[in-house]
Amino acid sequence: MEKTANKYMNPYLAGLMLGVVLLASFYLTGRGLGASGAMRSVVVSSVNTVSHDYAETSNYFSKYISGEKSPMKSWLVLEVLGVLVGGFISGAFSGRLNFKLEKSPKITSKKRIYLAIIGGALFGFGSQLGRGCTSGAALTGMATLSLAGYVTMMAIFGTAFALAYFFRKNWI
Amino acid sequence: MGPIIPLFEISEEINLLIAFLIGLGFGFALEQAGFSSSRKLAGMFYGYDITVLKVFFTAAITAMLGLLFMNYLGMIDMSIVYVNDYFMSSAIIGGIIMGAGFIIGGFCPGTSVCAAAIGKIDAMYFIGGSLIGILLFGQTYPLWEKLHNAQHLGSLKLSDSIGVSDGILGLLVIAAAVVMFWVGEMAERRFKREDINNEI
Amino acid sequence: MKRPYIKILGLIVVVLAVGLIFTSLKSSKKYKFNKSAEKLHAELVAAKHYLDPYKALEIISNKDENYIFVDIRNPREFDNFHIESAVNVPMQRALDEEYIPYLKNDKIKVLYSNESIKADQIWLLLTQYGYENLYVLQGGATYWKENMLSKDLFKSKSEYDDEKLKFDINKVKASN
Amino acid sequence: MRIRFVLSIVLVCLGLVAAILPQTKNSSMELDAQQLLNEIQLENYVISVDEMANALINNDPEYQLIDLRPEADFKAYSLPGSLNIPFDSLFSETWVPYIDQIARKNVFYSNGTTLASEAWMLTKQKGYKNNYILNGGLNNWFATIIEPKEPASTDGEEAFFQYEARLGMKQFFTGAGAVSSSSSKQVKKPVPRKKKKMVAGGCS
Repeated sequence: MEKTANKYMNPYLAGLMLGVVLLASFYLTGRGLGASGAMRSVVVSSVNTVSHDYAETSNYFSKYISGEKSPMKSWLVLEVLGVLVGGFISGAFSGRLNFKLEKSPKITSKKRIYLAIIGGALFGFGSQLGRGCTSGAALTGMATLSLAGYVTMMAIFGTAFALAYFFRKNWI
Repeated sequence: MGPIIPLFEISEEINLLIAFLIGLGFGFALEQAGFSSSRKLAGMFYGYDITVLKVFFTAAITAMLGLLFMNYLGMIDMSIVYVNDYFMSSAIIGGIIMGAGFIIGGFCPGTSVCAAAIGKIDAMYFIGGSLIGILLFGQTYPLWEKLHNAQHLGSLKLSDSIGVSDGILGLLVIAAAVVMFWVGEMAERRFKREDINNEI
Repeated sequence: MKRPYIKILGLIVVVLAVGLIFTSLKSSKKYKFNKSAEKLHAELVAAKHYLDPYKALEIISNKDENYIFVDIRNPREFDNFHIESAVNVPMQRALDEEYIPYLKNDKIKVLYSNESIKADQIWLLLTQYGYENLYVLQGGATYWKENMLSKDLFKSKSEYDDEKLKFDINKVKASN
Repeated sequence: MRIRFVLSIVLVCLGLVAAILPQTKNSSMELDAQQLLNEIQLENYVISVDEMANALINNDPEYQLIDLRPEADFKAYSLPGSLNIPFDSLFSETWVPYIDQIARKNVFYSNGTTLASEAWMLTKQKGYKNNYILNGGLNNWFATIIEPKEPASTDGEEAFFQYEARLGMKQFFTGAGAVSSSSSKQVKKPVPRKKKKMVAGGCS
């Protein structure tokens, strides 16, 4: 088995790098980073394509359809496309590109997939209710010392810690 | 004086290009940190790998200090910088649901995109799940509308609610982070899992 | 590492020093305001920055060294007529460095223009900018020329106030 | 391990420096002294009484007169459609939305020009836009519109033309069916300037 200690960048240095990116985002655009907003844009625009009238009547989706402008072309979508490309570059750089289903050996692949979908659905739902995910609400909010950021961060990590015991088989 | 784009009325195309470049940096940093691995992310909650804590807090503190100093030097107009609106109940309940999603799915939206970029199949399913979750929220929005908009307290900053200056709060956050780093690294040694660390 | 504490101490000193040097770089925007609009507003409500022309005349005839009269009109107007012992600081150049000695000193500076409006505006501007001990001469040069130069001065004494209504409201209303 | 140590020290030190820094607030909207001095001299902020009278006669919705005098004076007499913001309470929470807005031209007036010009200077320093002053205030209004002086026979044709116009205006403001002095025009709600140009922030 290969030695893996130096595979990833030192987390503190990586954090520093992420912090600088976040700061640059603040300086250039006046807001932090985000991810779930882009996902919402994807959902809104697909609903809009399938049935424009339906999207218009939905209280929630209609908020994000502004005139003729496609919700896909929003700032956050471009940013998330950047994340996709940036992640790919980094993966290629460090030789981590390959299709792989990551899971604990104690569970089956099928179960991992189900759990990923359920977890994703919960996260997607929660991010809409809580107005932002870990990057948009917690990380960005913490940098601006906003109350919402710290409350969201504590709620996310607190719950995850509290539930960690029940899902230990998935991970260790 | 910053922030540049809202103040200088930069054109839409350049704005989107900057979005892409910032995303590029974001994705690169996340991937380099190892956030593309769900077991590494989950390691935080079992103590065998606290990368999440380290990266998350270092990043938040770096940006926070940067903002504090930039504000002091007159380089940024903090009244334009976006501060999250605080809706107390929805922030807490939303956070709890996200926490559950985190421990079950092993990603958050940002990291799942980054992981999907290097071919993690579980991340792709997670993204699919997120889209379903958002669709579900949109479809059932009338049920949550009240909760979603309840207890709006405005763009509150910590300093507004506690009454301590931003600088002192920053120092407190740093002190808390330093202690957490220390405890976390002890935990990393205590709950060491060579097998998992070698795999991820 | 024989003596790690020395290294740690050194690191702390270096970072603190760098941090403090960094903060001392605070860009002093050349014409940055020193007083907030709210503070200034409170001063204006108190309206204590006006100098009555009769008191000004007393100061001039006593040759009081503590006062400087500052004419903010253009040099042509200044040459045409100006209050005895006044210095000329044309308003468009009020922030220029060459005039700092006139405006930044321990004496009491009394600004005047043709009337009091421009002087009042410059008073506001300079006070915002951080100058102190400034006053505005009520009525300005016009009032001075008309009332303060005559021999039987105290017979015609009339208070000057730009904000005094000069018309009879009831007359206007009655014609309705 | 070593990185954590170094990072902790650096962060704590910088945190200490940040904690002792005084709180400053930068506003990109605020002008600096030189800019304000230039603005003062441009005199773009002065609206003549003739222009204002015309606007009132035509019921032009673009203009909003703001009376800066104390309430008692305002009740005794005011120009039609004025909103009373006593100078003392210019920056009170009730009134800031009216002077920091984007929808209309606010025209400040008082008996003379002093209060109006002071109010204009203050709002300008704050970076509020769309505020103007009525040239010469009420005194000038009375002298020009209500009691216009007949031009001397040596004056040009234009002066006579203007005089005719003013007599017509006088008729409107004082004659039968004149707008009563208490505001008959409803004061419209302010449209606040958007503080945050980015409304949707973060990733919500």
